[in-house]
Amino acid sequence: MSPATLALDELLTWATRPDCGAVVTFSGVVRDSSSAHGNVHALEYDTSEELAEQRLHLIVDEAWRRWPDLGAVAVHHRTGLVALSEATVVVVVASPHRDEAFAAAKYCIDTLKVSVPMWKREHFLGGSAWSSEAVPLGDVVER
Amino acid sequence: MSPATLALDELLTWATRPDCGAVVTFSGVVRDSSSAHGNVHALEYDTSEELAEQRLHLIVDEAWRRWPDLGAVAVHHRTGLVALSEATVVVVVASPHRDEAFAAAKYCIDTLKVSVPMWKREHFLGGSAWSSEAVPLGDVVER
Amino acid sequence: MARLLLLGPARDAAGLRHDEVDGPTLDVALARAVERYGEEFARVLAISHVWVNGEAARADAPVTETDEIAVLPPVSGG
Amino acid sequence: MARLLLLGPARDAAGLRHDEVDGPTLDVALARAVERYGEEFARVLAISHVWVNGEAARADAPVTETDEIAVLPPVSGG
Repeated sequence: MSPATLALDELLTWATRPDCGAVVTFSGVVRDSSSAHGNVHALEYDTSEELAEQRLHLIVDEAWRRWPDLGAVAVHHRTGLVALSEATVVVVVASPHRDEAFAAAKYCIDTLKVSVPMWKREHFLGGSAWSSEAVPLGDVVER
Repeated sequence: MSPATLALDELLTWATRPDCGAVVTFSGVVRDSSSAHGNVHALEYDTSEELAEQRLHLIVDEAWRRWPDLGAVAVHHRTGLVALSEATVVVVVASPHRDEAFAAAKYCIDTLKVSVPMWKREHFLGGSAWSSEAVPLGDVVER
Repeated sequence: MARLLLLGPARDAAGLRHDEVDGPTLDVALARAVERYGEEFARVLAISHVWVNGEAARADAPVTETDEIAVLPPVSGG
Repeated sequence: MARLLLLGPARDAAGLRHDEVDGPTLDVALARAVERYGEEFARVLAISHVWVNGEAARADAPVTETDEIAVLPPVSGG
């Protein structure tokens, strides 16, 4: 969790290691429109960094539990204001083989979307509003 | 197709656009071991650039046919000698939504592995040999 | 007084992010918050999860001075 | 003489990457290549795909001077 620009290239260098033949990344990028508004020029994230980081750690732990061969897993999320075409979240997974790298990266972002306490405010031409795409907070590990 | 180091950060910048909220990348990296050999320190790719590029174009075209909303698709593959921990292939897909970005990136690399005329030679301590993981050449579009 | 943390749309509905509220139990503390902030907050609270000290808590859980009650509306990260 | 392109393990088995071979048809041209390069090449050819001018071709396809015959063993890209 950080308000700083996300440096995917540094994360990639960190994740790349001689025992991992596959590195998959996901970047979530601020789009110019949402299901509710056109002309979106920025997103603003509200959160409790402490609560959100707890959940991000749980997600990474659970990814490692599901795919024990993973070599590296990182999930970074920006806070505060993020401008159009900038990344709000990046996931990086390195693994010996590609199937689990894809599966783990998708698991991380899918689970983040429903289980991390973050709230997205869309700034558009003429105003701003909380995202209409919110979903009830879920657990990282299904009970 | 190129013998030059693959610059994923440049490809990411190229792929990122205001109408695409999701960017997925796959990097195939030289591992220190294969199913046949330990101590692998480099891979060497033999190919006909002309035949391989034809197939890469077919793969990108087919990805766009399957997921028409994609904003950007690129597949770059190195030729010649590639050292340990360097990328031999990168796939970058940008899309409005993440499910199709993951699916298209996975389709591109999975299809590349079985349908592009490339031959990998493993250089290990004491010698080199063609990869034992080769598969019969398949079609890009199933007939 | 327990600490009250109001996030995202809950913060907007209450008009503030941090507050303090008395127990003795979670449901009583939340009822007092609704009294204080009004209908719009009640509407958001109805669709929110509530954590005490970072974990889901039962309505009848006791709330003490060192506890933090977080109101978490439907999320929209990523 | 058609152009013969021998790639990956086919190149190793034949001992060269480019050669020329006479038709008149694809199967005859390939039989001549086997005669020339020997058993190891025959073994690789048996598990290879063969393209003429970048496309799969039938065994009885005619082969002319401007054609390129590519021998493509099982692939291992990526």
